[in-house]
Amino acid sequence: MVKILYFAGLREATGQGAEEFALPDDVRDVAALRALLRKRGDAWAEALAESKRVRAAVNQDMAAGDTPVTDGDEVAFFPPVTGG
Amino acid sequence: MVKILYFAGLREATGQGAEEFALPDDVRDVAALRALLRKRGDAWAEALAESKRVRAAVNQDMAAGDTPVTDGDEVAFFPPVTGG
Amino acid sequence: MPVRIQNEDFDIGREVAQLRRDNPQVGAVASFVGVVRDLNDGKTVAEMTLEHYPGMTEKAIEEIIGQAKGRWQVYDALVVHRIGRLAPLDQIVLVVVTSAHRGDAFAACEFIMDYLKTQAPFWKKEKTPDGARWVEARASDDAAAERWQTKD
Amino acid sequence: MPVRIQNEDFDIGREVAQLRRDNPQVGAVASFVGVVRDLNDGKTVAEMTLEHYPGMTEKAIEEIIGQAKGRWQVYDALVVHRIGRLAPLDQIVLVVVTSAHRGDAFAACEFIMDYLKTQAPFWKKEKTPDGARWVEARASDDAAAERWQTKD
Repeated sequence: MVKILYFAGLREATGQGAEEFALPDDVRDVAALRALLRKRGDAWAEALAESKRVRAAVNQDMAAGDTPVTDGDEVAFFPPVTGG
Repeated sequence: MVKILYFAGLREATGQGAEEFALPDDVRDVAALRALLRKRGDAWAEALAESKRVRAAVNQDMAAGDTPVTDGDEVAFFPPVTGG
Repeated sequence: MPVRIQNEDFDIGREVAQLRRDNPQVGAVASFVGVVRDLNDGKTVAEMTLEHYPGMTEKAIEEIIGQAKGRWQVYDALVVHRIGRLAPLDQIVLVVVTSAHRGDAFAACEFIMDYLKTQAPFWKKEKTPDGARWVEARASDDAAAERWQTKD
Repeated sequence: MPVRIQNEDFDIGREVAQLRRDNPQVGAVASFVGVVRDLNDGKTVAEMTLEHYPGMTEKAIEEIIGQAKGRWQVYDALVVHRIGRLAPLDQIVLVVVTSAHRGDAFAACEFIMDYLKTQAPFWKKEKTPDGARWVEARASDDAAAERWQTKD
């Protein structure tokens, strides 16, 4: 299981803030997880589309598409940040 | 007449803070005035020596050696500034 | 704590005094306060809400402060960032850096702000006459953060 | 008044609030506070006295602020500089700049400090265990001011 968090516009678009997710064996990085989540339906496909600027973090560190994801990780998806 | 002011180390070295000074006809700029003041004695010669970093202002604007000085002006001599 | 995320407002005077307290080696204190403007991207802003990623936010900012301390001679640095609902004229963020000399204090303070803008997980939602909208990230903020990578 | 020369201490919180008051276009406030250190050029400093050139000081700083406003998008700028006797940990100088954006606020604030250091007629005399001495101007301060001339 991994914990997945969604923030800001992504949270609103997917209607989901946090979930526990059973990681399939063949999903080993952020890009693969994002691709899998897109298959959940139109809202997910659009919110996580490759053309969209989506940022990710693994265990609270900024992550890239090839950042590994393994059981027990905390993964987050969110738009580019706009604080300050 | 011009008004001459001295600040900080220059005030202490010359023992003078401010004076009214009759400007000779041939003294027309800051460098000439500084050279004339050096002739007042050893303390003046040393404090205003060419080798010393002395700054000047004419009418409260930073001045160079060739900045004109005329009757009625306020001229100031002082060391490089160290505020802030 | 060098990083605080809070709903409450902050007092720059108290924070500056606290950060440099009892350190007579501090000669320079650079500070930055970010404020809510009533106009953004051409639209009137009545109110905004700031969301963050608890845990990661603090960690990301602490890392940014650590980088600043590695690059410049800095005694202490503080970041206070507000979350929740804010109105125009409200303070959003405070960065304070203490140093022996002003060059280090200015550079580290600006560096922390530039990195915070692109690396710290905060998101702003604005209420405008046309409805609520999430603020878009700016290319100019990416550029501001990137310029520190070529310096030195 | 954008320039104040005074014996009394100042309160950065009050000055920042005052400068940005009622201007909801201000998004960024950059500030600098200079502080007396207990050590300078390797000597312990027990106390210092700040002398200035009344009239010219205000004029010089107003000109520096005017230059900053010509170079960057700045709403307001304030300089408060203390004179007279000061001890370690005492505040010496405050510069505050308000702007729509942080890049302008930081640049203008640092520019004002760098120019003040070389252009505003103040002189410091320090009391050390070896006696009193006038502080020497630093080449690094000239260099800091000069770098603004090649930029832009």
